[in-house]
Amino acid sequence: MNFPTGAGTDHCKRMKLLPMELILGEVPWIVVLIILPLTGGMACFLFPTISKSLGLLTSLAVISCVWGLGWQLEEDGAQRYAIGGWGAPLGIDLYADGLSLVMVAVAALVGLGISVYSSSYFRRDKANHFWPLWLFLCGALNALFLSSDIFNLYVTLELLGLTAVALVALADGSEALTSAMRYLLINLMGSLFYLLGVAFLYHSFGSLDIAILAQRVEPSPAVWAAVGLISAGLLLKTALFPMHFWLPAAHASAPAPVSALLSALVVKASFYILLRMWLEIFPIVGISFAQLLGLLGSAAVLWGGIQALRQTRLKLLVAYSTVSQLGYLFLAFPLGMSIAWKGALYMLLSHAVAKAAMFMAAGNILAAGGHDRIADLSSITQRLPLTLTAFSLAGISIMGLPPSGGFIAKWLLLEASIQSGQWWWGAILLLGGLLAAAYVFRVVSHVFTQAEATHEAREVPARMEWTALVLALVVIFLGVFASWPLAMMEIGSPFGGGS
Amino acid sequence: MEALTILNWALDGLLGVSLFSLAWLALASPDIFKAIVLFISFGLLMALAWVRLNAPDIALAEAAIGAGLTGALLLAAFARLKDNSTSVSDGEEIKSHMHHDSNELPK
Amino acid sequence: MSYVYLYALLGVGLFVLGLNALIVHAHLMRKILAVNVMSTGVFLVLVALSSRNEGILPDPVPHAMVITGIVVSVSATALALILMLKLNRATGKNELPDRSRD
Amino acid sequence: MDRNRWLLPLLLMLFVGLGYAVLSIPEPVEGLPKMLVDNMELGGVSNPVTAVLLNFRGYDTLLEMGVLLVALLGVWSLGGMPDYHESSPGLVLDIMSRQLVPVLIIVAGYLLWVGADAPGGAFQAGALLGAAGVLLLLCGWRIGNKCSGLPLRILIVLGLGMFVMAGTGLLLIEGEFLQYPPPVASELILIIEAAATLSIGTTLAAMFLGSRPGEADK
Repeated sequence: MNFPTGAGTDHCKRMKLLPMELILGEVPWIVVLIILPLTGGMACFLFPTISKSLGLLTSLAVISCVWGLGWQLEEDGAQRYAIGGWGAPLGIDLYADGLSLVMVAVAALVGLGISVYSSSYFRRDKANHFWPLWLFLCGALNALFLSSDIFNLYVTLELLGLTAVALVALADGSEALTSAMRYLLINLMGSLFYLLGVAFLYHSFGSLDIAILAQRVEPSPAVWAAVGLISAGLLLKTALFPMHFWLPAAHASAPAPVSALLSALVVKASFYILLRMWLEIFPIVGISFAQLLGLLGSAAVLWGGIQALRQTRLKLLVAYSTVSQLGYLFLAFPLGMSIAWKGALYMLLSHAVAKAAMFMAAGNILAAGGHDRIADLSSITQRLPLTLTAFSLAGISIMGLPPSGGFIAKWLLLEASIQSGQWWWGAILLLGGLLAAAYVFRVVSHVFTQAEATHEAREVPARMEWTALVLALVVIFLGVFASWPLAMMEIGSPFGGGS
Repeated sequence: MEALTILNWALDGLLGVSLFSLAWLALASPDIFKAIVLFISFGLLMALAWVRLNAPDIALAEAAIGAGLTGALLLAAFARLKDNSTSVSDGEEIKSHMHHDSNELPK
Repeated sequence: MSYVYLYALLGVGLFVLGLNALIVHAHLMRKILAVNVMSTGVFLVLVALSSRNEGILPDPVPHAMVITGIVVSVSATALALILMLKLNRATGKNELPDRSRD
Repeated sequence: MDRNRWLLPLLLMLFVGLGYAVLSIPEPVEGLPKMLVDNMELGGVSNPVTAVLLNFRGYDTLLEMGVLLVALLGVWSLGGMPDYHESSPGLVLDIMSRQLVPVLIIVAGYLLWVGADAPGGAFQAGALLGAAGVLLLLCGWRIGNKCSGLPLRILIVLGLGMFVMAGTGLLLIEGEFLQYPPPVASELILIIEAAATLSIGTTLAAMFLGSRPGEADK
């Protein structure tokens, strides 16, 4: 499979390495990806006057680092980097394979969109606080996706949680502060459950590295307790159905770019850890637990969809749509085939980009009209053609209609559910698609009414509208050129070989 | 040697019971200020437990950060909390604050 | 070497005690205290089980993990306290409004 | 309340389950400490906990300095705390703090130095510096306006910045991120620990103050 970029052609011979390949090959992109956002965050903290340009520069540099890492992984497969040169059991290892490459790519892509959007969203004093926190969150995400040490994952989870809470609390107003407080308490509770699970695993098998644990793990009461604790902590942070109560308020009351990054990236980070643990350390857990996750996922899909239909405010509708879309990711656990995992990862990828575009569109509508009550949106939507196109294109992917990434993901999940004979998960997929169609169309229908455009709507900066549109187009691009990301997922075969 | 193990067991048991009861009292006491003071003493006793588990580094860290600085932060926040509610001019606020304190006991 | 298991059980007890207080009590200051007690419980489990094999010095890796954990929990507590104070100034109450199961 | 009725038994069940799991933890097949002892002389410091904290698992400590910095960023972004009341410090507090602060600073320096081969280290020393800062703040001392801007921020970022600079420097020289060359490892670790102590002390004192110095209560 050749990587459709100029540099990575198959037959380049080792002897006459082009200088470009020399640079791309030698630089340890895996470490640069973590250190760059941290240094960017520190620079923004030290020099707040130029924090906006520094932030944009760092986001662009992170995209190019992801490109370099992708090229390296394409060349010589999964990559393990021993920090400090100590090797796994003693030191900490960074591990990059297809799964983490896709996650880092999503974080970089959506991160660039959020950086461009928030460069014109925040006023001066808020911007000084936003940029350092946002770049530290970027660094925490990259560190989390690339680490293979379970205690290191705890520290990155904590770093991620604190930055996310501080960003939610940026929006002044009692509603944002209340949801930030509840979000912080839930985060701390989840992290402590996770840490107790780590303590059990470490004292049972003497190592903190995921790869070593995968070889040594065998069922024992302590491992069952660790599985329960770690899953409970991570499900709490991923806001799966019974534990989703904190998500809508936090995501709806945060500033628009913050709710975009919360729904698109932060919630997915704890799902990624659960997925990584499930694929490597927990295969011994057995079917019953997977069926439970599948049931909770389908309950989330239905409950989130129904709640989204009943909302009167646009941002709450989009937040409940996140609760419902997260349910799809958990449908892959009972299916357990490599197509199902690739489908779930593709759903995660397209949901991140689509939901970021949706929240930006909702932010534009809120900025223009001053309110986001769905009932009387029609006067605002007449004046924001670009934003509404972005919202509807993203809505197509949320629904899972053909030209979008969401469709490819649902297709893979449907194929897996039919192949494995558990057709009811497929039924949940279709039902969820209908619910999504209902609540997306409820918003988009306001475009076709002939309400006169009110004159006092405020002007929305063009950059904010174009970013939402570009992200929505990327989702459609994901639907059309699906082979490239799917090939990217295959590197280092994280999901075990097979179809 | 028999006496030493019994003594060890007695000391460990005593330390364990007092730690648990301190934590229980800190979390269940009606008055917030008393809860904070009990929590600080729980932190200091915890430093003793770390020494018993031959972890001197953690004993230092717990005493300095866990009991000392966390306690200072809690007391500063409690003082500001009192300033907030009393500085609000209208009487209703003070009455409602008193009302809150009275039904602190878990229902 | 069963005094180690005594402390490990004490750690689990503190964890469950803190969890109970976090769910039951409404006052935010008490919730923050509960989170601190829970984290002390987890650290106790981590360190107690590290000196199970007597003789050689206890395993230093959990000790490093717990020191990192203590510093992380003090920073989380500081952020939580300031957030509680801002919430109190904004809403006048120091409890989360609708105490649905949180 | 009905909710509490079934909460207690649930938590008791959780306690019994976790307790049983703790008691039945299998003995780890080969302890990590054995490997650690072999690499100890490469570690540069002889106190095993400091070696693990700063050398073997230095990346954890780097991220954890990031957590401390982010917590302060969050506290400052919430901002607007009423400045800790300016009441003139009582005579006892004033005299006691005049005696205690120098002692605290010396003990912090000692803890930092002794951390290499006895219990101590950057975090304990930083906490003592933070305690000295808290005492000063209680006495009404405030950082001068002219150096409450960039100099204070540099001091706060010093710990993480030094760690990242050392890491990338070693990456360029040694080829591996954060790989201390054994002969010079202990000096490098001491420099990083000193920077970390300074920034931890400042960060903890600033968190006690609650809002960015200068704009106390807008």
